[in-house]
Amino acid sequence: MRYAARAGDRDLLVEVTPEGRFLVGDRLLAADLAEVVPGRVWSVVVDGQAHEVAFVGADRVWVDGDEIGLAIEDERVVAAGRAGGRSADARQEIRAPMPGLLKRVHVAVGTAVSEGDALVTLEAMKMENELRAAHPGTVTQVAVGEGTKVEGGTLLIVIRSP
Amino acid sequence: MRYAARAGDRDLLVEVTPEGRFLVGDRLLAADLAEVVPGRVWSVVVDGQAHEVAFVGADRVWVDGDEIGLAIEDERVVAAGRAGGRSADARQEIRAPMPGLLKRVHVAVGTAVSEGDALVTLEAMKMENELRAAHPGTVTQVAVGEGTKVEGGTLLIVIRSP
Amino acid sequence: MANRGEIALRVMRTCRELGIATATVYSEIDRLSPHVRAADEAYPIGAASPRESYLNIERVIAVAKRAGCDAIHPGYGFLSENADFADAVAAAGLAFVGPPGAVQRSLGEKTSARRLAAKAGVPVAEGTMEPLRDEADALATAKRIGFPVLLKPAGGGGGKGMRVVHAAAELPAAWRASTGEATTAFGAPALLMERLIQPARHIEVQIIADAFGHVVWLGERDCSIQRRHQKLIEETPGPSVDEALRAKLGAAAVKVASAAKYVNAGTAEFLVAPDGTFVFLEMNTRLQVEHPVTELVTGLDLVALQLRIAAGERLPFGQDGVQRTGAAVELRITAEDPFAGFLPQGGRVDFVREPSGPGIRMDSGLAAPLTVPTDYDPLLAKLIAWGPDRATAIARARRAAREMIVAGLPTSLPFHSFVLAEPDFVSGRYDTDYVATHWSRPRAPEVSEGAAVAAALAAIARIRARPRPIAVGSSPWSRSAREDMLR
Amino acid sequence: MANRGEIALRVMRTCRELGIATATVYSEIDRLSPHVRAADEAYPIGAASPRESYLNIERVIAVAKRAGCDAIHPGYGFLSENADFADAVAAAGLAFVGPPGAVQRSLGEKTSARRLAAKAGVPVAEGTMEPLRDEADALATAKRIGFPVLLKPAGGGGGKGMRVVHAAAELPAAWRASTGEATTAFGAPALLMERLIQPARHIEVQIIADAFGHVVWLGERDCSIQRRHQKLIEETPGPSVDEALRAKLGAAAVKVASAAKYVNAGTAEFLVAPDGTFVFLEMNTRLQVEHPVTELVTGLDLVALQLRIAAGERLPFGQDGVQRTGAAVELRITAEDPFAGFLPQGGRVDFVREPSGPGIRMDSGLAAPLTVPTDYDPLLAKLIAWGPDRATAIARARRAAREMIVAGLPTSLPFHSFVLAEPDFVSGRYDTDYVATHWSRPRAPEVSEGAAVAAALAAIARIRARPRPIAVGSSPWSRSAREDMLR
Repeated sequence: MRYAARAGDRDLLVEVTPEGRFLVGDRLLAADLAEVVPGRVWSVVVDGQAHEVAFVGADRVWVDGDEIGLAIEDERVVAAGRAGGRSADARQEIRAPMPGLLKRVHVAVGTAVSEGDALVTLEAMKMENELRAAHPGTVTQVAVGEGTKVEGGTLLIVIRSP
Repeated sequence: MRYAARAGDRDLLVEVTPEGRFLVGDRLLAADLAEVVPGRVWSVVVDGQAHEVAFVGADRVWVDGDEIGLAIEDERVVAAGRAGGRSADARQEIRAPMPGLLKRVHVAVGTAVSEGDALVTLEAMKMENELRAAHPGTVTQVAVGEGTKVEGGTLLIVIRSP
Repeated sequence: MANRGEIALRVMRTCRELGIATATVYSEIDRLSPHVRAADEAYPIGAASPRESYLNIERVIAVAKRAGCDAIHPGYGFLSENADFADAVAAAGLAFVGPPGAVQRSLGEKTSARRLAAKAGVPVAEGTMEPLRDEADALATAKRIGFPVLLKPAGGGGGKGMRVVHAAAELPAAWRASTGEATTAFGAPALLMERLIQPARHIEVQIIADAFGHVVWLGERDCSIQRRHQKLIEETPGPSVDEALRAKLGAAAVKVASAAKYVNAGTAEFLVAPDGTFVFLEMNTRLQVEHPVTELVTGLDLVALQLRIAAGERLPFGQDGVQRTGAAVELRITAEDPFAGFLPQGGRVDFVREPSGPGIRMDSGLAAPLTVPTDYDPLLAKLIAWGPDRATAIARARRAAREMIVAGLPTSLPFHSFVLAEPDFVSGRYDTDYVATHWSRPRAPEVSEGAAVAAALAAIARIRARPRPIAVGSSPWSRSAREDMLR
Repeated sequence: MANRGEIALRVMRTCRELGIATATVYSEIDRLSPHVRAADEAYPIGAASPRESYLNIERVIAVAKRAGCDAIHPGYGFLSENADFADAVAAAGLAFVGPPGAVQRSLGEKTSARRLAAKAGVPVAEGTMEPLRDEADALATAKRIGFPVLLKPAGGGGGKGMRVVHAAAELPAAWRASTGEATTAFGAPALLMERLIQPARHIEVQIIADAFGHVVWLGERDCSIQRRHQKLIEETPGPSVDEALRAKLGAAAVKVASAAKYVNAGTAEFLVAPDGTFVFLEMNTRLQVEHPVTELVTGLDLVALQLRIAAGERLPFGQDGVQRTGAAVELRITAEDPFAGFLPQGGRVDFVREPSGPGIRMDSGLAAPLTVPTDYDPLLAKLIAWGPDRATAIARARRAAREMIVAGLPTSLPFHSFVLAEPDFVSGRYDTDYVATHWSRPRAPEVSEGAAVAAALAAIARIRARPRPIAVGSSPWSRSAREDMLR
C-alpha cells in the first residue's frame, strides 16, 4: 500500500511493503514503531534515532516537542492525483471557531482581499477577535449578517483564490 | 437494589431507590456523582461535601488522598448472608506476589503460626522478601519446595484459622 | 474560593498546607472541573455565563455564609477587582482576601488612580485625569496630546478594551469597540486617553501591605510579551532593569500604595521607555496571574501572606527581609491558536502530559479529559521555571515547554517554543511590540526530516493498526500490526 | 545514558538544557519506557535481566561508540559504582561521568574505604578492616566486638545484603543470606562486620570535587527513614544537625574525598549517635537518588556540575560560594506494598496523576500506561518539596503526596502520608529504627464517614453505569445512569 504524506512542509511518498517494512521515497527503512498510549502517543526508532509522536488534532501532530500539520492520503487518493491540502487553498471557508456574537462584517461579496485582511469581528470570551484571510482572493459569499449569534463551526465567509 | 459495602473499616448498607437516590443506612442522600475519568475517577458531592474517588486496584480505592480497601456485594450476596471479606480470614492463601526464586520455606504442614510469622523467603528484585502470616492459624499446605522458581500468583502456603 | 481553574487550585493548595478547609463555587459547565474535586466543599451557583455564576455577588456570598466560611479569596478576574463585592463581603461579616472596597474604588477607576499617583509624586502618562465625556471630547484630547494615543476603559484593567489610535480617522471605530468591550468587561462604558508610549517595556512591581501601614515591594516583573495588551510571558528580574531603576520603581510603587492606604497584595504597573524614564499605568488590586515568578525568586508564598494579612496579622518581615535569588520566567499556556492571531479556542482536552523536573513549577488547571468552555479566560496552565541565572531559567522553561503535550485543542505552546529560542528575547532585547514585530506572520516550526518521517510513519501505522491494548513490554505495531500487514 | 527510569530522564533533562544530544540504551522489556522516548537516540542492548542489558559493560560501550558519544553517565545502581566499567569507558576513549576506576576501587571495597578513612583521621565503627575469611572468623569477630553486630557485603553499598545479628545463634542464617545477596548484587560474596550503632541517624554529606584537587561539601542529608537498610525519605538540613556538627561532618567528608583523590560528585555516609559522635560508613561514588534535596536548597544542578567536571572543567565556586536556603524533603515513591513489609510489586500502571504547584518538584519515571517490571529497582518517582523552613517543606510534601494517584499497583504513598503527619517525624525526632518502631503493624488510614460513603457510592455507580464518554459539562451519572436505574 502506498501513501502520500505531508508532514510540516515536507511531502513524503511512503510505501508499506508486504513484509511490513517502510519504503520512504527510495529509502528502505527498518523502523521500530511502538504504540505507547493507545491511539495517541507513538515511539518511533529508525536506525537508532528516537522520535516521540503524539496525535494532538485531526491534522496536527506533535513530534519531539514541535507541532506540525500532518495529512495522509492512501494510494487511491494519490492515484486520483489530488495532492494533500492543495484544494483547500482554492476555496477558503471562514467558519466561527467558537460560539460568539458576529460584531462586524468588514467585507462584501466581490471584495478582493489580500492575505491577512480582516474579514469579520467575532466577540467571544469577552474579547473581539478579528478573523483574517489566510490567502488572497475574492469574497464569493457572506453567510451571516452583523449582530448574529453564531455557533462554533458556522460558515461565515467564502473566498475564492485565483 | 441493595448493596453491602465495606469501605476501610466501615460496613455500609446502601439501597439505590427506583428514583436513583441513595439510602445509606436510614439516611436518604441526594448525592451528585460525576464520572470524571471514565471508569477511573469520580467526583462525589453530597450536600456540599466534595469528595474525589479513584479506583486504583481491584479492591482498593483512593478517596481524598487516602487509599482504603473497598468491597461491594449486591443483595443476592447480602441475602446469602455472607458479610464482606469475612470468609477470606478463615483460609489464608499465601501466593507469590511476583516472579522469583523460593529461597527458603520456614514452615511445614501442621506448623502453628501467629500473626506476622515468616512463612517463606522469596528472592526477587535482587532482594530477599519474607512473606508473613496475616492471621494466626495452622499450616495445612506447603505447595512449593525450596529452590523452586515461581511465577507471580503461584500458591505457596495455605493456612487455616480456628 | 470565588473562582475556577488554575488559580482556584493554586490558592486551595496553600490553604491545604496551612490546614485551612476550603469551599468553592462552580458553574453548571464546571461540574467536572478540577477545582470542584480539590475543594473540601463545592456548591453550584448557576449557569455557565459569568453573570449567572462567578460574577454573581449575591450567590457567591450566600454560598460562603451557608458553608460557614471565614474569608473569601477572589483569585484574579471575575469579582477580584469589584469594590462592591469587597464591601458586600465585609458587610456579610466575612474577611475579603484583598484590599477593602474603598481602596479598590480609589485605584480601580483608572483616572482616579492617575490623579492619586500624580498627587503622590509618581509620573503618569500625559492624558486625561477624568473620564472622556464623549467621542468629541476624545477627538479634542487626542489632538491636544497628539497621535498616536491609547483609548482605555476607565473601569478596569487587564488590557481588555484597549485600542491604539494612530489618526483621527481611526477614532470612531476605536471608540465604538472600546466602549463596547468596556461595557462587556467592566459594566461601565467610561474611557480615558493617554499618549501612546512606544517602544516601551511593561514592567510591574509586586507589593504587599498589612493593615498597620507597612508596605514592602518584592521586586519587578517584565511583562512586555503581550498580545491584545494581554501578557503571554513574564519574567523577573527584568533583563533591562538595573539596581538603580529597580529601586526607583520599587519606591514609586510603595508611594502609590501608601497614598491609597493599600492593604494586602497588589501590583503597580509601569511603562518604561528606552531611556529608563517611566510612567505609572495602574494598580492591580489583586493577586496577579504571574505572581509565581516573584514567589520563585523570593521564596515567599504570596497566597499565604494574603491570608495572614486578611486575618489581621502584621507583615512578618520588612523591606530588608526580602531576598531575591536567581531568575524566573512564566509561560501562560492558553487555549489559543498562535497561528490564527491567538484566537481563543474552546474544546475538549483528551490527553495531557505536563512537564516537571529541576527548576520547573506547574500551576495548572488542566486534566484529561477536560472540556474547556469558551465562557471564561482561555488560560489553561502556567509553566514557571527558576534558574540561578536568566539563561538557565530560559533553558529550563524551553526544555519543559517542549516536553508538554496537550491534545484536543490548539495552545500557545508553539509560540513559547519560538520565543524561548529567539535571539532578541534570549538576549533580553524586547518591548511591548515584540509579538507584532516577531510573530506577525507566524511560521510553523522547521522539523528535521527524521522527525517528519517519524510522524508520517506513526500516522500510517495508526491508520493501519486497529486500536488494541499494549502487551507487556512489547509493541503491538511491531507484533500484531505487522501481522495485519502480511494479510 | 547507561541507565533507565527517573534518573535517566533527570540526567537527560539537564543535557537538553545544556544543548547536549543524548543516546540511551534500553532492555527488551523497556521498549515502551519513557527514557527511550526522551532520548535523541536509543539502542536495544538485550534481555530484561540486568546481566543481559544494563549491567553488560561490553554492550553499553559498544552502543556508546556506535552512537559517537563523548561521555557516559551511569546514573545510580547498575554500573555506576563498577570500577571496571569506569576503566573500560576511559579505555574506550570516552569520558566517564563519575570518579575514575582507581578511586572507585579504593572506596568501593568497604574495608578498603574504612582503612582509608581511618588513615585520614576520620572515625569508623569498630569492626573488621579486612573482609571476613569465613563464618568462623565472623563468629570470633562478633564475640570480640560484642553483639549486636552488623554483617555487610564488602563489595558494595546501598544497604543490599546487610543483616543485623543479635546473637551467635542468628549468625549462620545471617551469614548465608548476606553472602547470597552479596553475590547476587555485587558478584562478590565477601562480607565485613561492624559493631551495630543503635539508635543512630543515617546522615550523609554531598561533596563535589574537580580534577584539580578542589573539594567542596554542599550540606548534609538525613536519610534515617529506611526499610531493609534502604531509604524511603530524605531531608536537608538534618533536623538534629547543628552548625557545629554540620561543619565537623563536612570536614570529615572532605578529608575522605581528598585522601581518595576524589573527582566528581560523591556522598560520604555517616552514622550519628544521639550524643553527636559519628562514624564514617562508606563513600557512594555516584550521584545519589536523593541529590534533588541538595539541589533545592543550594540552587545548584549537580548533574550539570558532574558533566562540566567530567569535561575537565574546574569547580566554578569554592566552599564560600555555597549558600543553602530553606529546607527540602524527598519522598521515594516505590512500587512496594507498605502494608506487606514493603514487598516490591511489578505490574501495570494504568492511571497516574502527579502533583505540582508551589515548592513541588517531581523527578518521575511514571507514565500511563506503563508496565513496571520486577527485574529492576522498584523506585517509580521522587516527590521533592522545598520550603523556607522545614515545617513548610513537610506541609507541601504532604499536600502533594495526597494529591498523587497511582492506579494499577500498590505504592509507598500511604506510608509517606502517615509519616508526614506523624508527631515524631514532624518534630524531627527519629532514627534508623523509625520504620520498625512506627510502622511494624501498619494500619490503614482512618477516613471520614463522608469519604467512606463517597467511595461506596462511586463504586456502586461504577458497577451500575456502563462505561460511556463524558458529555460536555454534564455528569453521565446524574443524567444517563439515573435513567438506567429508572428502567
